Amino acid sequence: MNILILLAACAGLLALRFVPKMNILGWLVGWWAATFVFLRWGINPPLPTSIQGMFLAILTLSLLAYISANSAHFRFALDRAVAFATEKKYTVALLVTLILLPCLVALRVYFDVTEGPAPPLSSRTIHPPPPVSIEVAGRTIDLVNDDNPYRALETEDPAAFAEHVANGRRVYYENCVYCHGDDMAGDGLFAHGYDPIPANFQDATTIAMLQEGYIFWRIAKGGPGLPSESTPWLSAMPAWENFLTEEEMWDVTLFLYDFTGHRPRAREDHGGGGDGH
Amino acid sequence: MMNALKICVFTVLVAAFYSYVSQMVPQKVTYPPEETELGADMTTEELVVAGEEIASGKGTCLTCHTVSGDTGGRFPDLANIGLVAADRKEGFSDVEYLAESLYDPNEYIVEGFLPGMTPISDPPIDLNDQEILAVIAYLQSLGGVATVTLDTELRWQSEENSAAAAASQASAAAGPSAENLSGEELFAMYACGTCHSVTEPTPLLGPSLYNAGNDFSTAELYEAIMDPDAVVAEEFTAGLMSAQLNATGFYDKISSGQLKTLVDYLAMQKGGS
Amino acid sequence: MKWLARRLPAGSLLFLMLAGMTLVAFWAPDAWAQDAAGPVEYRSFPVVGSRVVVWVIAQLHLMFGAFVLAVPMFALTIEFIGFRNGDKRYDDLAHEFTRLLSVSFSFTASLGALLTFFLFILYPRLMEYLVSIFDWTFMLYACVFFLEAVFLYSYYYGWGKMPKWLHLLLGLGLNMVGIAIIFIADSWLTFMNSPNGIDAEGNLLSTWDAINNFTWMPINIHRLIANICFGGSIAAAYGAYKFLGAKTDEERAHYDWMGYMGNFIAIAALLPLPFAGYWLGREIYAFSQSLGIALMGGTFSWLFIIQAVLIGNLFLAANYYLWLSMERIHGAERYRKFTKWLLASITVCFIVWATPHSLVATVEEARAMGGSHHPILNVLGVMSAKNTAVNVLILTTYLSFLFYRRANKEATVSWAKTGNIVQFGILAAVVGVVIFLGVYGYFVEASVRIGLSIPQVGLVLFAMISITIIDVFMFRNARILGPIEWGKIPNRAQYALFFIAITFAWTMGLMGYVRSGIRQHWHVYGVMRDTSEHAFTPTLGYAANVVSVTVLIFFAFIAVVFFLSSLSGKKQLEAEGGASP
Amino acid sequence: MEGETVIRNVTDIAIRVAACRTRRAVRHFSRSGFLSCVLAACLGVAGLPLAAWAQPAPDLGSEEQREAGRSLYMDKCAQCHGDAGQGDGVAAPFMRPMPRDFTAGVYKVRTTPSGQLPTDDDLARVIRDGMPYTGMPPWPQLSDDEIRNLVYYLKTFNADFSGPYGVPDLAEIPDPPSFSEASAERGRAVYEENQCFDCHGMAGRGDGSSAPTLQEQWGNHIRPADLTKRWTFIGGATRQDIYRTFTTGLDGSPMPSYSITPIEDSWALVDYVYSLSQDDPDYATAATARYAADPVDPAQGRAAFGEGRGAYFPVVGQVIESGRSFMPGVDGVEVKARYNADEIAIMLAWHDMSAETTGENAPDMAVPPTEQVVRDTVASVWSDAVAVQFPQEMAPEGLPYFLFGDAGQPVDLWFADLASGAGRSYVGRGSGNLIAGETDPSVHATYEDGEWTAVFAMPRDERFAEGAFVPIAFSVWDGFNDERGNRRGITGWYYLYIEPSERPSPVMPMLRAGGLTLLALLSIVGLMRFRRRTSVSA
Repeated sequence: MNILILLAACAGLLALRFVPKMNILGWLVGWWAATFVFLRWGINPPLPTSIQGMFLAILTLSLLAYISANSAHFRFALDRAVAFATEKKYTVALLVTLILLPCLVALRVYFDVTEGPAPPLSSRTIHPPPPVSIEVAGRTIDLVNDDNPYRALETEDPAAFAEHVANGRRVYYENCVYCHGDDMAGDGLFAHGYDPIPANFQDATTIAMLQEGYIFWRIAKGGPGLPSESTPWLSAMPAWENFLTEEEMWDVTLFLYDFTGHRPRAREDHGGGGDGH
Repeated sequence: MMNALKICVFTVLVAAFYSYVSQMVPQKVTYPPEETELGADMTTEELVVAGEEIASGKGTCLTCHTVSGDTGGRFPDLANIGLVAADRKEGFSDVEYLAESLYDPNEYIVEGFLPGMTPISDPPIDLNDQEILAVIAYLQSLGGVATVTLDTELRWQSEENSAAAAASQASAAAGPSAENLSGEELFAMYACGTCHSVTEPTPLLGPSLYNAGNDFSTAELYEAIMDPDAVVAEEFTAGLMSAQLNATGFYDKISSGQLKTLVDYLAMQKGGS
Repeated sequence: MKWLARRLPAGSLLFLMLAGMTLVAFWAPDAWAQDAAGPVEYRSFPVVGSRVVVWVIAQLHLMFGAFVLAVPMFALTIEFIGFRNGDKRYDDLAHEFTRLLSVSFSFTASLGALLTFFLFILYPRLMEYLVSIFDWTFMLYACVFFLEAVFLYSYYYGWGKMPKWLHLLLGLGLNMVGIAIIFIADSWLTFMNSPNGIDAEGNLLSTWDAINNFTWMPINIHRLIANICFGGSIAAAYGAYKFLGAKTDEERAHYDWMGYMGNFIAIAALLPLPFAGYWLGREIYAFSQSLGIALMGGTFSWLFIIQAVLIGNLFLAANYYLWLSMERIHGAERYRKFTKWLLASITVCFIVWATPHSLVATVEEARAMGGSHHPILNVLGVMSAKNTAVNVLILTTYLSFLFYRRANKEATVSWAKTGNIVQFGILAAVVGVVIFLGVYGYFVEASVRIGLSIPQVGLVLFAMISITIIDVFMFRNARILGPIEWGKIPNRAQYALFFIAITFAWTMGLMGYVRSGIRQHWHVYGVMRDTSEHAFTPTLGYAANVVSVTVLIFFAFIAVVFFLSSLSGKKQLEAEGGASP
Repeated sequence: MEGETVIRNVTDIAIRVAACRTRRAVRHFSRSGFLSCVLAACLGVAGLPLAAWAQPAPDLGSEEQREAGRSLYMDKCAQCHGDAGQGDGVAAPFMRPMPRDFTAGVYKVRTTPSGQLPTDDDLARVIRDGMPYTGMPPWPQLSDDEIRNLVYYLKTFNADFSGPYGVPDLAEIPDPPSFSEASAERGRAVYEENQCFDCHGMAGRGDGSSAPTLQEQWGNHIRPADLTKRWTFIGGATRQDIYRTFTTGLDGSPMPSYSITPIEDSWALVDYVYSLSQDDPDYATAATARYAADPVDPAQGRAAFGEGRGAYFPVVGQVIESGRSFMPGVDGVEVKARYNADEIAIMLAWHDMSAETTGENAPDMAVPPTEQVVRDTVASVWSDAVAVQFPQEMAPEGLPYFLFGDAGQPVDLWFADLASGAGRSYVGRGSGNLIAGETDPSVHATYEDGEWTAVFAMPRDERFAEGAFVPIAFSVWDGFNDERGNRRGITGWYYLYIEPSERPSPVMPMLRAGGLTLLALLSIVGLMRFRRRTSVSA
């Protein structure tokens, strides 16, 4: 967030208050412009243009609603527009607008054409739904119902659990650290070379939102095991089933949660309905 | 009328607006995950992929073999099998060697390993010739270059086994008659001997059943077959047998009559006394 | 008997015919199964394909069904209000609402029959399986449906021709039967999403467990509320349509009022709808993480951005209508100055709700953001922020209502000032706590976060109820500043009503798609795979186009319904000697 | 220019390397000798005991602070630096340079004279800012208190911190004068005079003649800094940082401390190093292939591709499939391209410490999984090599897997073994499945001043249509690092933009857009005027 820009936008709006004979149209333009400036330059790192566009569209809708939700405002705006288009004293201004607007549009087109096209955008689904079950080393793991087999040790046998976590720590720092980073913030040594960049486990919206089965699936099957909705498969996540044993993969899952202090999403008990499933 | 027209236009515009908004979000088609199906016109590359899937799934190869490059496993590691297959056995090309070790695995045993693999063309794994070709293609690709296609002919291939459909019909037809098999035949058919020996007291992958009749009650034998993980003898891996039996479809195939015959057969094994 | 004979062809005959078709369709698969060499899994439909046909027809059936089930609910309520306070206006309004019913009911039945027909023809294997699970409920459904027809027609045609208490009782029966219908039908489709009561191979263990599956009740409740919303908005659209075509001031006044009532019902029902939606989402997550992620995190996460745009528009339009409505009330000028703050709140909430979690960004933008997530948007993109936004949105809309309610009133009670302060205090405190919980939710683990939505909802409900109670007492014997001049409202407001109706219909279409779409390549999730050529999940743009077409077809049909109703209305007016509404 | 040069504690790099082995002796020698000199000068009184007495006591923190530091250390640091601080954590074998052995008390980045211990602030700074392009990440998420506790704990590993040397002297690091081109120019002479090129190379690319033989004091090979990549400087990238680095040296590594007088010459050297480099890698997402009518002559090398820096892409280790490479020898590749009607040529340039032109290399060579993760050999059996890959077909459903494709979507691989200089082509369907392609690319590669430049030329097929964005990815093998097969440096997919030979004129689209806007405006105004007139007349 760039405080200076925010302050400048606010100051601009405040200044409008002191403009004599300020009318509703002026206010709307002022608000729109201030928001535009803030969204465009006031946020650091900058918002993607797609999001800027969406926010401005919502704002435009709101401002239109505002002006037409009051008949006096609406009539005023309409009158002004009609007056601008028809009355003699605005003829020069009207002509200037009629010339200037198409020129601006043409200029925009000029920039679009000369800037050259941008590389194709690839959008991919960040959290694709996991399959119902996966096969690891000939064993079927039911991702719907199976839990981390060692999670229960946390309460039953803390010493054994600590051993599993320690093993997970070893696995992590031997295998995962180059991409996911020493502090699991997704900023390892090689993170800058991959797109998408490695997941940030410290972020409350990654592993904290997911059950351990999901994490296990991502570890075991890696980028090549993503479903078709997550194409293109640029993910550099290896299919760890080729390197690690099942136990090691569960252990490293335990360690991820242990290190970041997150808790895996719990399997919820179902309130209504039968329990036959 | 004018009103009705205006409303019409308005409705269309609003619907179009929402359609437009929906075109603005990422457009992605999600296809169902692909099933391994062996089409008649599969290329060698597709065979490699299919074979990999069979090897880790239905074929249960990875229960015993590893593909990590580490030596010292139960069965030979397959990481470079495509490379070494060509000159492993004199007079055999790599395809021939691989085929032999799949159809007739105990014909050649890699030094340092015990015989124990079951022919994968037979029940319970029961791969048909096409699937075996896919597995060969996959094995060749490990360290080498896959060359086989579905048209590759091997001398191990059986006449009646050549078509997948025929194979499935044959097994369906064979179903009822299997009721009359003896316990020994069942033991062989379900490849129990891969992991359990009935002739020697030495354990293979699973405990020896040399003295099963004395060691276990009939009830224990039933349990050991139907729920292998209930009691696992020390030094043996839990889950291995159930995974193997599940993967080969043992529980789907065996009938209660066969089960009884098999248990009775095992209960007769009293080699220790 | 004469009136029955005259009107039977309009609705009932059609219905009987289609009921017959349903039965035929019901028994047909056996016949087909026998003549074909093996069991047929799928048949194809020319041009658009079987999936789109079933999709569109099911959606149309659903929309008409929703309308037919919802209108009796509020018709009965309005009739009851009219009965209690003796205001003829309410009774007429209720009657006018039911007038839309009879034709719609025929449409619903035809579409339902068509749907069954196509399902059995095009998806025989699936239907065979569903029949094997739900055998007797299909029969029950047919019976209940027949009962519905009996109740509906006697309720409508018996208007004013029987004692009022009996008529009200009939209306109650109609609603009961209607709810039974939707519950039975819901059990089938929720079973496909969250199968229950079966073993691993899909064999039936218990039909009751299959009915009472994870998502059955949430869907039931969600649909009931949504139906009222939808019915109200369509009724409001009817009022708007009549208003625009009205010739006299009296007509205008009447239809302005009707539009207002319809919209009031729709918005009042809209307020609890998000809560029901979250309950449903939670149950889906509880049933299976995969389904939950498909719903919220996968491709469909973008669908919920579209939904946010729809709902945001709905709230905006509803508030807009209220603000415009206040122009017909003397004394409302006093509240005009709050409009901009309400609007600001709505805009901010709208923006928060529509912020996607995974962004579309160029590689440069992604690099600048340091990943696929923006540090600021990331905070807005997750559930706790959106929950908060929805709650604040609901409170804002409630505030608009409150202003509308007291627009021409001035409290005369001695404690008016204190009352105002208390009301404001409650509101401010609740908003504050809701936002605090939203922010706090970001820092706690998922299970706690999900739990936080309950106090949020509770607080919002508490605020709305307590403020309303204070308001009612405060404005007892209030000084009236001026009359409400019904009919004095700009046409823009009527278009806002259309906008709300279309948006509702579109939202229903979209939600129908996502409910069935999250199963992806499964007919019955995890049990029966969809092996047809339509097993893939289409793009959202494609789905949106199908929804748009469905909505347009629906409104074309609705136009026919309006037209036919106005014909019969004319006749009735003539028959009753041209009584003014 | 006639600046007097003294390499203070060691005069010869070779001696320095040898001295490092017997580090304690060197350190104590240098410390006692140097310290006493300074102190004697300062106090005017000789006598070491007095000096030690006169020194303020080292700040070792409280018991709680060290304990807090210890738990933080065990949580965040022990995996690399080891539970006992000996630099032998589980991740240590995968790192070059190796994680610091805290028990040795030898630190690279210091504001204290060579051979002395670092100050607390030095330690804190490295923890907070990390060392770029080594295994040491920055830890901005730790609070100042946490970092201070860590520092207190680190100091417990070596007894010297609590002894008489625990309070080191501060090296004088003056404020830098402003940068000037002239000074940078003079710095070049200073650079040569001090034989910096011996390690860092004539062009500063870290390719000096002794570079392959350098060892840090633990005996592992260590690469000299590539002075053209300022963002990789482990001690920081400001001019003050550069000054500090060469005046205090990097203890434990072959980088000695220099004392260059007059001080203007020191700053001249700083300015020269500064002028060699850019501070931001400025990674690109697409390279542009420009049209040039004349035939491509690969032998021209870089000159054939016009002026200016090409698109620069980050290269990282292949850690995804077996044969993982944890410390690739190359960290970035520059790409330029051009095409004409029949041919397309792509130039790749990257910095390499030494050219390995003996032995052989191929993308499908097997790497034993048990091979040591980082090997330090001077005589390599593997040559340097490079490869470019493109999807074989542009499929709408997306890109092939970026590690040599997948079974569904194969890639075309253009490979150059720089020992033979011959180009080969492969069709890749996954890194385990490469078969030889039909047409081999013609390749021309040169190595000069630490930079490889390889030009690939191939017939231009329909993939490279004008205006197309062709997905492109690169692999680089550094033979010195024993890289071959899957052990290599890789990039993800980027794009090669085939810039159309004729730029489309923007005039028509501009006219169209402008005209349409004008039309819309006019019709609105016209409608308003029309209605106004009718309403007035009515």
